[in-house]
Amino acid sequence: MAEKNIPMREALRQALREEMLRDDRVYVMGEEVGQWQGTHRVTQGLLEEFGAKRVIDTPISEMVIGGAAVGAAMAGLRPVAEFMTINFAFLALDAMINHAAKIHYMFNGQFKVPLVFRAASGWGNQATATHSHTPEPIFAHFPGMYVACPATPRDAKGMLKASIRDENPVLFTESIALYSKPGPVPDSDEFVLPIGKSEIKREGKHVTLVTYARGVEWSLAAAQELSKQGVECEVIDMRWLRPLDMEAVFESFKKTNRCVVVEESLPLYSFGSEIAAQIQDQMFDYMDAPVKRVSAMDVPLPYAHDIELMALPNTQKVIDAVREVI
Amino acid sequence: MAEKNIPMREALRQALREEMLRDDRVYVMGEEVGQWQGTHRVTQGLLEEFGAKRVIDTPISEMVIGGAAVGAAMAGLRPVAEFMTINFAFLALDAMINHAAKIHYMFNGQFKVPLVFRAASGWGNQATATHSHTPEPIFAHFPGMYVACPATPRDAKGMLKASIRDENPVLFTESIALYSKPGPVPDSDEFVLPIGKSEIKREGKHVTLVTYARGVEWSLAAAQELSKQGVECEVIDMRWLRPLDMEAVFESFKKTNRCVVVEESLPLYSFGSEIAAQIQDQMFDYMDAPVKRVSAMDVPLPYAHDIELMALPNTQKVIDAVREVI
Amino acid sequence: MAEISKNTLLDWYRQMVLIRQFETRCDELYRDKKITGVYLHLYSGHEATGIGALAAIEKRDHVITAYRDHGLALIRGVDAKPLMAEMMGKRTGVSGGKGGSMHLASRKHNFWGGYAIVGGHLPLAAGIAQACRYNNTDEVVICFIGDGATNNGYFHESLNFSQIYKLPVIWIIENNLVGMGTRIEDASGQPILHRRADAYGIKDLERVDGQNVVEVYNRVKEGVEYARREGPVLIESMTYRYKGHGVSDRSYDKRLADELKDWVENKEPITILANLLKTEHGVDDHQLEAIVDQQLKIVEESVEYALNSPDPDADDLVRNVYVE
Amino acid sequence: MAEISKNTLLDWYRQMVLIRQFETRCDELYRDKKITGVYLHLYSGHEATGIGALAAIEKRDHVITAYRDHGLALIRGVDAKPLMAEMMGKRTGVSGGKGGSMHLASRKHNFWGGYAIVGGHLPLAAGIAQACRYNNTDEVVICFIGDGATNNGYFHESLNFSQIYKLPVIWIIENNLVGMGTRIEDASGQPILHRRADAYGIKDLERVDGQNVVEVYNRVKEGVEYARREGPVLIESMTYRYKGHGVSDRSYDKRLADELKDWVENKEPITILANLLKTEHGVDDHQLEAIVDQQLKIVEESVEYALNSPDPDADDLVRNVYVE
Ligand SMILES: Cc1ncc(C[n+]2csc(CCOP(=O)(O)OP(=O)(O)O)c2C)c(N)n1
Ligand SMILES: Cc1ncc(C[n+]2csc(CCOP(=O)(O)OP(=O)(O)O)c2C)c(N)n1
Ligand SMILES: [Mg+2]
Ligand SMILES: [Mg+2]
Repeated sequence: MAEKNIPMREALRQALREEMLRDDRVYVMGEEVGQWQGTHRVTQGLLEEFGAKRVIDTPISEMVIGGAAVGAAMAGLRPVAEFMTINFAFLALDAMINHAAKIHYMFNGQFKVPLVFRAASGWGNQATATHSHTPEPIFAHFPGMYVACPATPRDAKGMLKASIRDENPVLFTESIALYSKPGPVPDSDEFVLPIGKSEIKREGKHVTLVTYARGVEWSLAAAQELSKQGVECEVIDMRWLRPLDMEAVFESFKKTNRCVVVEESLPLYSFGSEIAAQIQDQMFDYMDAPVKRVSAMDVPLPYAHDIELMALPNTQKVIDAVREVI
Repeated sequence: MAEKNIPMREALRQALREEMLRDDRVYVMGEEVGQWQGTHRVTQGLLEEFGAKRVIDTPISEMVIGGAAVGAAMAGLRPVAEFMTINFAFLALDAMINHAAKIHYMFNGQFKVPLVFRAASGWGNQATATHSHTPEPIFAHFPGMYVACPATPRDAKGMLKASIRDENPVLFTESIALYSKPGPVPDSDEFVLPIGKSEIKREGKHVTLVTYARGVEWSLAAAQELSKQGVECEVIDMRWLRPLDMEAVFESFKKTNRCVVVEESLPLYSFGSEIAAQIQDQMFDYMDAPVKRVSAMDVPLPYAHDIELMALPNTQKVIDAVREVI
Repeated sequence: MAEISKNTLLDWYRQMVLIRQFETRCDELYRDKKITGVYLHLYSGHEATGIGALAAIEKRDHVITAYRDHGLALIRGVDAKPLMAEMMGKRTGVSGGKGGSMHLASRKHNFWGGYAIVGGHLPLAAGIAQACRYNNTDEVVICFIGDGATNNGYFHESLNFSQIYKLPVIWIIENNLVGMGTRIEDASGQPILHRRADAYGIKDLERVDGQNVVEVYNRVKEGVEYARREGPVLIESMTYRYKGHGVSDRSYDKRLADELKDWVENKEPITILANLLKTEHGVDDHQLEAIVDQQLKIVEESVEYALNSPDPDADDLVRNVYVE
Repeated sequence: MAEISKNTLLDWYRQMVLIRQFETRCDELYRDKKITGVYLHLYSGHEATGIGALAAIEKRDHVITAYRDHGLALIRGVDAKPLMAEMMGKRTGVSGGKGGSMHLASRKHNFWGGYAIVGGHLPLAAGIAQACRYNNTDEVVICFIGDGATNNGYFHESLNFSQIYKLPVIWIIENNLVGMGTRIEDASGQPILHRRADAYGIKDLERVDGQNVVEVYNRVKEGVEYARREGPVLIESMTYRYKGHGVSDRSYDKRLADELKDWVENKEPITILANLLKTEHGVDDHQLEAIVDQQLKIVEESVEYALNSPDPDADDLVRNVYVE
């Protein structure tokens, strides 16, 4: 497939645009998605192209953004509702967990809820404690809604298209730090990635790095550095926190017998906890060392840039963790 | 200390009453806490004794219940705000996580937020998917707010009093299934348990069962049954999901080299994940078997009682898990 | 205001009696532990509001409500059998035994369900209405709201949202004066709830006597006509719950004895309609009793059906978590 | 309406100039990458609303607002130095460099802070007011609300709550016509926002010209007197943001050029006050210029102070997660 080098925000925009062209039930709704062209410019140009019927600017009302998307999806539309950042999705937790994720089950399959909640996640440019969450794992705690967390423009496009086409609700998070990063993206409107499938982003035989979203970048950088020192890391981008592709992790672990989990999130009751717990459970006899975790520090994120950076994971912390297991 | 046998709801009521008598900044607020005498009868009699100034019935407005408690605590009061059930606390997630848990840090210690959010959790009597959550772990994911989950009337009293006296915000969850269960409670208004301290509820040497709240009951029952078969389980009631008393777990594990985690919650990104992850990390050389987890099934809870029970953990499931590790 | 035919009134009478009997039977079954779910909220006392309102819309229109949903499901034409089966958590229930009393729904009746999180269904109503407009239909959505729910953030955001996009929603507050144990005047800074319409620029159709089915019908009809063409309306229907908040609320008849007595004696919707049928349409007691007998039979058959239905099994437990 | 002394007016002028200079300097520092936080929302254009409102309360009273908080901190008497230091994330900042531009607070000035979740501080205001009543004081709380925030659930629940318990809150909507890029009429089904007071039974003090500091003062004064004795009031102050939503919003002066021009030319709060001082109180341009120079100096000193302050360190990072 021919490819073009574009930033993630553009890949996401392509996905939205292509799906809106393909299926006129698909529409976009959220704060500043239209006239403002999207806070993160993901929806740029869509209002002009598709008009106000399909690109809907909303008030600052996360509860109804979340809940109206559920109702519209039940009624046969395919809303893509944007939360400007995932921090504001806290206000829609009930709509997402008690409604989007439960309705198909609770009414025994009578309704489907084919919607996508898009939300910008993470940060690292001094957005402070209330605006710096990466709470994907807590949303993925609950059954009924998939959670997608792409790491590259290519994945962003393929996974967003898959999410829009799927019949289930999907929380689709986008790392703010990745929006501007370019990468090759297939130049086809039929490029769709499967739901729940991880990808090996780098092959290696000594240690398995299990990660997602922004963690992929740190992991790949660490792998490159470590490779110079003779340590070959296999980097698995989970891509989806639900469904969780543990088979791929186990496959790799059987080869490497060592693992470091890398996540932008807080450490407790989190992504790393789950991966580590499953590995020790299923791969006990293959373990040559404990699974180590690289996470954000267990503090609210501060404003000052120097200490903010201390709190966040980075390449060096990944390298250090790998050194601990080999 | 002299003791009386009383159900958990009464122990909680004692704690509230004693602290209200001790400190007139303490007050109770929530839906139906006053005239109705509390949905779960925990606040019974308090309105009559303390009047409407200190026992405040609110509208069905979880966002302001959560946020007003934060403001009042910042201003020097000691609110005990009740969410009728923790499911409705989803609507207050922002007030709890972005405000209660962050304000002390964000303003560099200028304000303290000494409040308690009480919430009835769990269920199992066909309350259905939207009303059957035990999401303590997702609240404990975030730093800045303690999470208390008592298992016995004694602990309920001592932990609630500790929570009210502490200068930090506390989410205090109460298992609905335990409200009516009686147990011995010290007959003293100075009985206070320390924050963040677990308790060994049964000693044993073969397997460590790590659990909290309702899981303690299943674990103790399993331990009793297994004991007849010569397997002695040590049952650690964590009591607090934050701070998390891992030292006690490690101490026990060094002795038993085996562990099963028992929780009422959903399995993914949860309590069991964290405990298992930390054990394999810190106790790697002591592990004779993988840590196993007993959790609710990864489904929304259905109404019909037969299948609801299938989805929930129980004593037999704990026994089966122990059998797997010995 | 169009004249309402005798046959229509008789049908409304039939519906009222059906609901009342159904709910009375549920209450008994709960006490007999045949219905075991902890939550069971009866519609007794509210019948005229539901019947009048739903008579004003068509089959292609949509209905959504909170957990006090049995009556509305019956009015919408859902058969009593799968409803009663749902109460008992049976596989043959409308929601396969997975939803229970609070989560009845029937897609094919455009009955979008009962919802148990207070206020949680309001944005869903807005979303369904958005779909109606999106698809260029002139269908409308009736959304019932408890008085207690009007103080929740969902109410504010949903009503405002509906007006911004001129969504075809008839918002009906079923004001039964109380939410659990809290009186409207203790829960609402301003207790005349329909006046909140102005905050959003929504057409205010004010208060209606919710115990008089004809009045409810006429007012909602006006609202439906407006909503089809223009946008949302708000109606406050004054009604009363006869059986406490839920069946487990055992103290209401002591707590509210005088008030309850007043409503039952002076504002009973079945009596009001029976009187109208007798004085204006020459219907006699025998005819009415025949209707009652017929409905009793339907309810009894539903109980039989439910009792004899199978429970869901392990496969049902894991089915429909996701669309496969 | 009491006569306002020349000295008071001159002090208000000083405050206005201080804020304007402070914000202008912040803007420059952001462009020069000396202020590096992504969020920086300036108060330029809003000065008269903040100054008039806070002049109407006493030191013992309380103030809380959203992220557009620099101006209010200055008015409340917080020194420019720790404020500027906070912008730069320095250890000497009011919030120790941990809060940043959006989270300024000074406990000792009863300035309860800026908050970055839209609507999130409204229930906090209610809680602080609850404490005032609980402690039997007659202190009041002024809570500023963006027009955009009035469509959020927090607004609804908090205002209703305040009226139920007659809490002493002066709710002031700073209506600058837009929330980020969304016009009030696109966000509010009914765009005359103070009319929402009626939904809660709150005393409606209607709209005031937010660019005229004297008018703001008088109206808020009325509100404060009412709130001290009776309960909450709602005021809508019509104002305008000169610098876009935040400093990173680079397109506003193109997008809203005509509107901006109109406000700057015809409704500039500093000019309005200067004219009053000159025509009614015989103040001349030299006097006013002297005030400007003085404020410029204060701002420059604050920049120096901030630039020379130390960064927080690893200990600061982990301090204050909990009260130890
Ligand atoms: C968000 C939320 N908070 C609290 C509850 C508990 N609760 C269930 S029904 C109810 C009262 C609702 O009263 P109202 O809206 O007047 O409806 P009614 O029961 O009178 O029909 C409450 C508080 C809930 N289900 N959801
Ligand atoms: C709950 C929430 N949703 C969205 C945002 C993003 N956001 C920040 S400010 C803002 C606009 C607020 O406008 P308004 O209330 O009018 O205040 P103004 O900026 O005009 O002072 C938005 C949408 C947020 N911070 N919080
Ligand atoms: Mg009611
Ligand atoms: Mg604004």
